[in-house]
Amino acid sequence: MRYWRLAGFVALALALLVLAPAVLSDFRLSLLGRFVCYAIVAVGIGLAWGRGGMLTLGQGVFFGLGAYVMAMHLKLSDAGPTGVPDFMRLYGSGTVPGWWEPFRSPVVTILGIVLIPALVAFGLGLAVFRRRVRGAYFAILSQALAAAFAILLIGQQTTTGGTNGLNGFRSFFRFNLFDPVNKRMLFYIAAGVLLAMLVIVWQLYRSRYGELLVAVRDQEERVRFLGYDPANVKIVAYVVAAVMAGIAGALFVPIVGIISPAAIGVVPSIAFVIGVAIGGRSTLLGPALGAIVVAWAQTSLSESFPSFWSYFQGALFVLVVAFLPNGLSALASLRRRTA
Amino acid sequence: GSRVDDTAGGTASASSCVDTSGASVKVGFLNSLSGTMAISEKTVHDALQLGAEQINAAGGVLGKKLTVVSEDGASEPTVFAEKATKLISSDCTAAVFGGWTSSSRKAMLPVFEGANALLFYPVQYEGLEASPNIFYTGATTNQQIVPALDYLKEKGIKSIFLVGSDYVFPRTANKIIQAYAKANGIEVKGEEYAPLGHTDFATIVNKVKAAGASAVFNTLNGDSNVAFFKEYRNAGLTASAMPVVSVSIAEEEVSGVGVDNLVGQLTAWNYYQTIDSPANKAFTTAFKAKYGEKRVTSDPMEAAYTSLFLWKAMVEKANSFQPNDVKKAAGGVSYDAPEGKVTVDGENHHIAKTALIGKVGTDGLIHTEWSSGKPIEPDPFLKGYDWGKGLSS
Amino acid sequence: MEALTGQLFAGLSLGSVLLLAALGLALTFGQMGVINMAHGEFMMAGAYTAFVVQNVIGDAGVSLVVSIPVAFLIGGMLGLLLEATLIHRMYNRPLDTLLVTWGVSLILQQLARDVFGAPNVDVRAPSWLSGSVDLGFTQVPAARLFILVLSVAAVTALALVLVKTALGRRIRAVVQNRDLAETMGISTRATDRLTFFIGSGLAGIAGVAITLLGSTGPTLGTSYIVDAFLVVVAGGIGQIKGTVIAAFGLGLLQATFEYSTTASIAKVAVFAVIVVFLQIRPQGIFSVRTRSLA
Amino acid sequence: MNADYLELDDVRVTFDGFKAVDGVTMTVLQGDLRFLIGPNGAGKTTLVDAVTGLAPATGSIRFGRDELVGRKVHRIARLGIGRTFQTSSVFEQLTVLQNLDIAAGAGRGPLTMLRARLGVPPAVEAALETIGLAGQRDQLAGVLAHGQKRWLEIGMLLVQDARVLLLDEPVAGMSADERIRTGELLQRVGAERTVIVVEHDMDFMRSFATSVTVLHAGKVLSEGTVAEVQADPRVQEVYLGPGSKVQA
Amino acid sequence: MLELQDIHVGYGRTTVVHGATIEVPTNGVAAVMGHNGAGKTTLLRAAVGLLKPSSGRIVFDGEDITRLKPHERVRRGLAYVPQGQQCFPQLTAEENLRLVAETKGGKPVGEALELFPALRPVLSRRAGLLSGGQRQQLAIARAMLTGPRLLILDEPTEGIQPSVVTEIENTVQDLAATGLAVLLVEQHIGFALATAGRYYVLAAGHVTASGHGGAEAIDSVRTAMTI
Ligand SMILES: Nc1ncnc2c1ncn2[C@@H]1O[C@H](COP(=O)(O)OP(=O)(O)OP(=O)(O)O)[C@@H](O)[C@H]1O
Ligand SMILES: Nc1ncnc2c1ncn2[C@@H]1O[C@H](COP(=O)(O)OP(=O)(O)OP(=O)(O)O)[C@@H](O)[C@H]1O
Ligand SMILES: NC(N)=O
Ligand SMILES: [Mg+2]
Ligand SMILES: [Mg+2]
Repeated sequence: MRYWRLAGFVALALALLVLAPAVLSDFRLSLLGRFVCYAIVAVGIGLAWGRGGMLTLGQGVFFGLGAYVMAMHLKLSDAGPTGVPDFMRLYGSGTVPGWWEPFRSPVVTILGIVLIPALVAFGLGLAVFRRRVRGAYFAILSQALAAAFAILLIGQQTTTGGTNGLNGFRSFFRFNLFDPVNKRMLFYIAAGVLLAMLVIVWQLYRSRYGELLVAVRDQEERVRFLGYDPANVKIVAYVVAAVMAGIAGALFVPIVGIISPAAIGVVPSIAFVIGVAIGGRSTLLGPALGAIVVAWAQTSLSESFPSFWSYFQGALFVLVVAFLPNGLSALASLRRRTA
Repeated sequence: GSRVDDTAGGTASASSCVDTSGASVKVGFLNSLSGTMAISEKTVHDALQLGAEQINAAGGVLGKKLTVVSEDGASEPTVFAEKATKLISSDCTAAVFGGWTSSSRKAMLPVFEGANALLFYPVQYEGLEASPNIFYTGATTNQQIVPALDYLKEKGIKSIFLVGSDYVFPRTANKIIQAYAKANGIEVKGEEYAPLGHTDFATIVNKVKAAGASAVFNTLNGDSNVAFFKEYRNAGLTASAMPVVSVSIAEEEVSGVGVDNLVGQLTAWNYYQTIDSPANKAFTTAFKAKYGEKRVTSDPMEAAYTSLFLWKAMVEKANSFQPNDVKKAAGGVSYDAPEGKVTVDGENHHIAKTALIGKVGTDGLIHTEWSSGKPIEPDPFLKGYDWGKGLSS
Repeated sequence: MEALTGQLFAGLSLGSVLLLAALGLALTFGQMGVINMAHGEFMMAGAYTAFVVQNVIGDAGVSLVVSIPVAFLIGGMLGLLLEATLIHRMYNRPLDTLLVTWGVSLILQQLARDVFGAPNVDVRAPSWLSGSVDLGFTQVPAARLFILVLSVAAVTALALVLVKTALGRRIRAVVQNRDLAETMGISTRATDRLTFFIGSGLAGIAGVAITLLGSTGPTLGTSYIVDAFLVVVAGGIGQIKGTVIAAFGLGLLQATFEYSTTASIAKVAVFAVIVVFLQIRPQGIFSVRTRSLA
Repeated sequence: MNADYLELDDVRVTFDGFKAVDGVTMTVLQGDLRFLIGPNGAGKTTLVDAVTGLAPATGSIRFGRDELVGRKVHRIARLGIGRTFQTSSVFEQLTVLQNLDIAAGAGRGPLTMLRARLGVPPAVEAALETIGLAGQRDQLAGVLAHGQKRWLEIGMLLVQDARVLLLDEPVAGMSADERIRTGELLQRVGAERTVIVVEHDMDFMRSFATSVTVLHAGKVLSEGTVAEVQADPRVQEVYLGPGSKVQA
Repeated sequence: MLELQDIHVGYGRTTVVHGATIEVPTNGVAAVMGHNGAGKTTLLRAAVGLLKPSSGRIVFDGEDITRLKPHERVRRGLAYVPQGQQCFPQLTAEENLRLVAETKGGKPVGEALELFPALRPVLSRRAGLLSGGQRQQLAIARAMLTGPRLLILDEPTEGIQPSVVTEIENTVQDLAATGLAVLLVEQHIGFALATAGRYYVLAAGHVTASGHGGAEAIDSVRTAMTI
């Protein structure tokens, strides 16, 4: 079992770091880069949902926080040391609001990408898990959170770009974003981060914490009588998942070149979950692979059959969740068992 | 890789990969065929298909048939950016036609500028933009909103209420309207925004009713219009007592909102299906022949259709498909469009268009009430208006 | 004053729309534990039913009255189909029903697009519902008054069924312990289907009502589903009483916030209020205590 | 004072006006195997709930120097109060070993938690032997037989290092020899702990109880040795029933 | 009255009962005994239809009911009291009873209260809040309201106070005396054998011993169970 996992991990690493760059065009590679960002989110959801039983339908929020922090920094650094981002001059007062200023600094930005989603998730987790809001309640609440966050961003046209979001970045930490070499570099970074996240989650699964998380998932109240506070156990997984989403969002911005509320609301947040469900929620590699495969299928199928995609996506989702609750990776383990 | 400091501006001018060696040349159509915007953008896509067919039937562009590569923008800016990249760098199309929402255009803009490719954008928008790589064939504000305000002022309207969806076009439009109103002695009694897709307008209509303006300027988009107009009517407000001028309701939308709810209300556009001209007759006849009698034509459809012919004329003038050559040749190119004669402005890449105020009839079509009479030169930054000075800092 | 009473009514009216939208969920989610994301699409089906009936009958007044029972049947049949094909194998994993039914909702939306076309269709309001009714102290739109009455009628009927009838007891029993119910001579399959039928049928009715206020198009359901679930969550699972209070509470809250700020801010504020509220009452307005650990 | 003891003083639990526990005062010493008996609905489980923080109580419940009333469930557990439930509850998706390891770990630091379990902690090893599940250590707890689950729960209390063991009907549904084995197990582990057993099995009580408290309608009805309690006519009336005299 | 013929049944891929054959005579009482986890409950669940046997036949009153759903079996006169004091926790005790009284063939609630007067004071309380013993009495009362000809009891005295155990034992014996057939799973060997005309010992999913009931069988059952 463990060897299968290792083999799968090595195969994934080789595919991402060696095979993909060798055979894919710059355009396809950057597409794959975007999918890898989704995969990073998916790894976090796998932890929170697959292991921890928290069906989070609001990962778009954390993805968005990471992405907007990064985008703000890129906008500011494109504008120059004291410059004002273009859209603020067009639609706003022409001055940079105070809460943007810290993100001129690359250090603050990188800290922000990790800490802001972590703090928001921590605060929310405290509010929600301490009060024993769980199951469907939690799922619906997290979904409403995504809706509220998107509406909030849309309403702040002059400081967040509203529905347009933020885009038109020229450089990434002073690397020219129009240079194909730099774009490849971004892909390697994203792939490297995904692999690193997988290692982290792998360790969590193997650890005592991983066992405890499963215990909390299945019998939260019972765990209390052993002297643990299940809220803390859940918060840890939730925060880790949020940080992963935040980092993914931050990588998404230079790779795709735009972040807008449309990429973080209710629908994208559910879409994040699809890949996880299809890949296999409680496995290590399933969520990541599922996310990549679903995004890839969406892009290539919708190229040829735009309306067919809706049926296909819907049907895939229905069939896998209803009939293969452990996702497609259950098929793989089934074959191993019979082999 | 290169640092920003290595290249002067930060934009690489990738050379176009357009292949003109064969008997055909590729063009890209990029519209939302799925998602919330599909309702509108599908019609634009249909109009573009018709145009491409007609051009091919007439021998193509520079003797080359057009091969259309269609992509779905899926109503998501990110997807627009991604598909634009694909059409430019993978498919090597000579030009891309499409986009509807301003957010989709804003998302594509850096892509086209970065690759030095061409986008033809067919929808009225909020102005304050002029990319060298985009041709704007819908109205800018001084060709739609400003004439609508002129019309209201001419009718003696002294106060207005602004209702819009919460996104860039309505917010910018309203900023312009506020500036105009201030300069022209019109009182703005209120300004309300509803999130896109908002479905309950009881409160907003309450506010409108309580404010008692003499007209409403409506920049709502999509489904919200249905809810707004139903509520408006339920609340006992009428077109004769307090007319609503809409800038996002075209022929396509009328039946969805309900003719009953719209009869007598005003719209501002540059084209209506009811325009009586040979060019429009040819266009509507061909369109209905291809897609069915029941289908209607609308301003964005016409602007998209026209954009294809404008591009053809530019290419033929330049005698080249290369974007740089096309851009150079663009200035002054004109076309006898269904809406009337349009001419490309070589500086800002917008086109001169005639402004029309229309009234919704019981037949569900929109009939011209008022016309600017001649094409209005595009002024995306409203430099020609005193009150417009502060708008683009 | 006029504005104030107007707003009060706007809040009640929004509450009644939310209540209609959430009532079916209070049954399928609140009682059965199924998180049916396709509930919104059942509402959409109800709305299209009103459209089709109107095309057949013509007279808007008659067609509205006819549409209500027909939409109940259509919504109910869709629910029945969903229950019989998918949901019934998933009662032991309620969270997964959320995902499955979300897939179903995608399919239904696309189906609507392919059958009725992507643009909205027009459902005309009957003449007796256009214009306002004078309540003495304020003028209220007749259509909204109609919906208010409809939702109160629906909730009363449902509450009576659940509390007073054998069917209601049976529905509640099956939800609580299906094996036990089955061995007490109750056909759980039949009860499940009936419950789901009623819950989904209520969505159909909600759909008809909504045609009086807004657009009838493929995405109709998506604009209500999140709010409807919030109502059930805030109201407390398994409690019709809670659902009613939550619906009107949120309606009034939304109307108040919207009047004093903007619609966008109001939506965010309402969400914030719910999160704060769940700090005080984590299981909704009316929570039911049991001694089990689960 | 080095021996532990659990001291309840005027403990009350009220649900919507219904007094489930109505002023219970009792003291249980270390090494005592205290049986708590009483009619169905007398408030035995509720009393256990009150001690472990699950039911809101008034009055005072002291363990050593610590007051338990008002504390959260997990805090009380960390003070060394452990319990089992009337219906068994183990982590079915985890193995026997993992169940025990989790029970042993409430005090672990973050670093230990984030590392994989390398060996089997000695306490867990010992508990596996004590409860006789060493052979099933890698089986999922979900597939254990009923009695084995109950033993696993006791094992979890042992590794949790609970100083006070509150067992709610630990032998319900066990066969006769399993009951005897369980009783012996309790005697073994009870020597240096404070144990309260809620049971209805009188044979079991007679064999293993050192003292008995009888609860009735939320109040202490009688307290003493097995013989004393059995001889109490009030206990016979409300609990043991007619015919019990013959046995006693 | 009820014949379980060579039943194999289990959960998912694991078989728990490997070919058990058991017969409850008309108007008679049969008891099944065995260690924890022997498969007693599993066998009963198969008998009432909550589990599908992978092979074997179930015959009730001469009719093959192997494929019937539980509620259909109940309507034919089979009643079941599951292990573990199960109830509908959110319904009141009274509603728990009325629920059954209202089904086809159900008896009036009053009959149950005659059998278990202790339930009277808690009728309006939600069943989930009752004590374990109260719930168990409720469960037997509820099953009796279905108007059974065969009563299947899974450890009915588990968790019940001694005086009530005696009552339940008496009740079961009384019921059996009136001609109600009973299939009883019990750990109280004494009670089981005193009541039952036939006994079966189940070990690891196999019937390892069986015979006629009565006090004289105690020793052979004890031996069979210690093996
Ligand atoms: N949350 C609650 N709300 C209302 N009443 C309750 C609640 N919990 C318990 N009760 C009532 O308190 C009484 C005592 O219940 P408890 O479970 O403590 O009894 P018990 O002595 O453990 O009985 P048994 O031996 O049958 O398990 C019962 O009448 C029960 O119905
Ligand atoms: N839902 C289930 N899934 C998998 N295995 C189960 C399930 N229920 C019971 N088992 C297993 O089947 C076996 C037999 O269990 P069963 O409940 O039939 O025993 P029993 O004889 O009734 O025991 P007890 O006297 O403890 O009630 C046990 O090993 C048990 O772990
Ligand atoms: N350009 C617009 N209408 O968004
Ligand atoms: Mg108890
Ligand atoms: Mg059993």
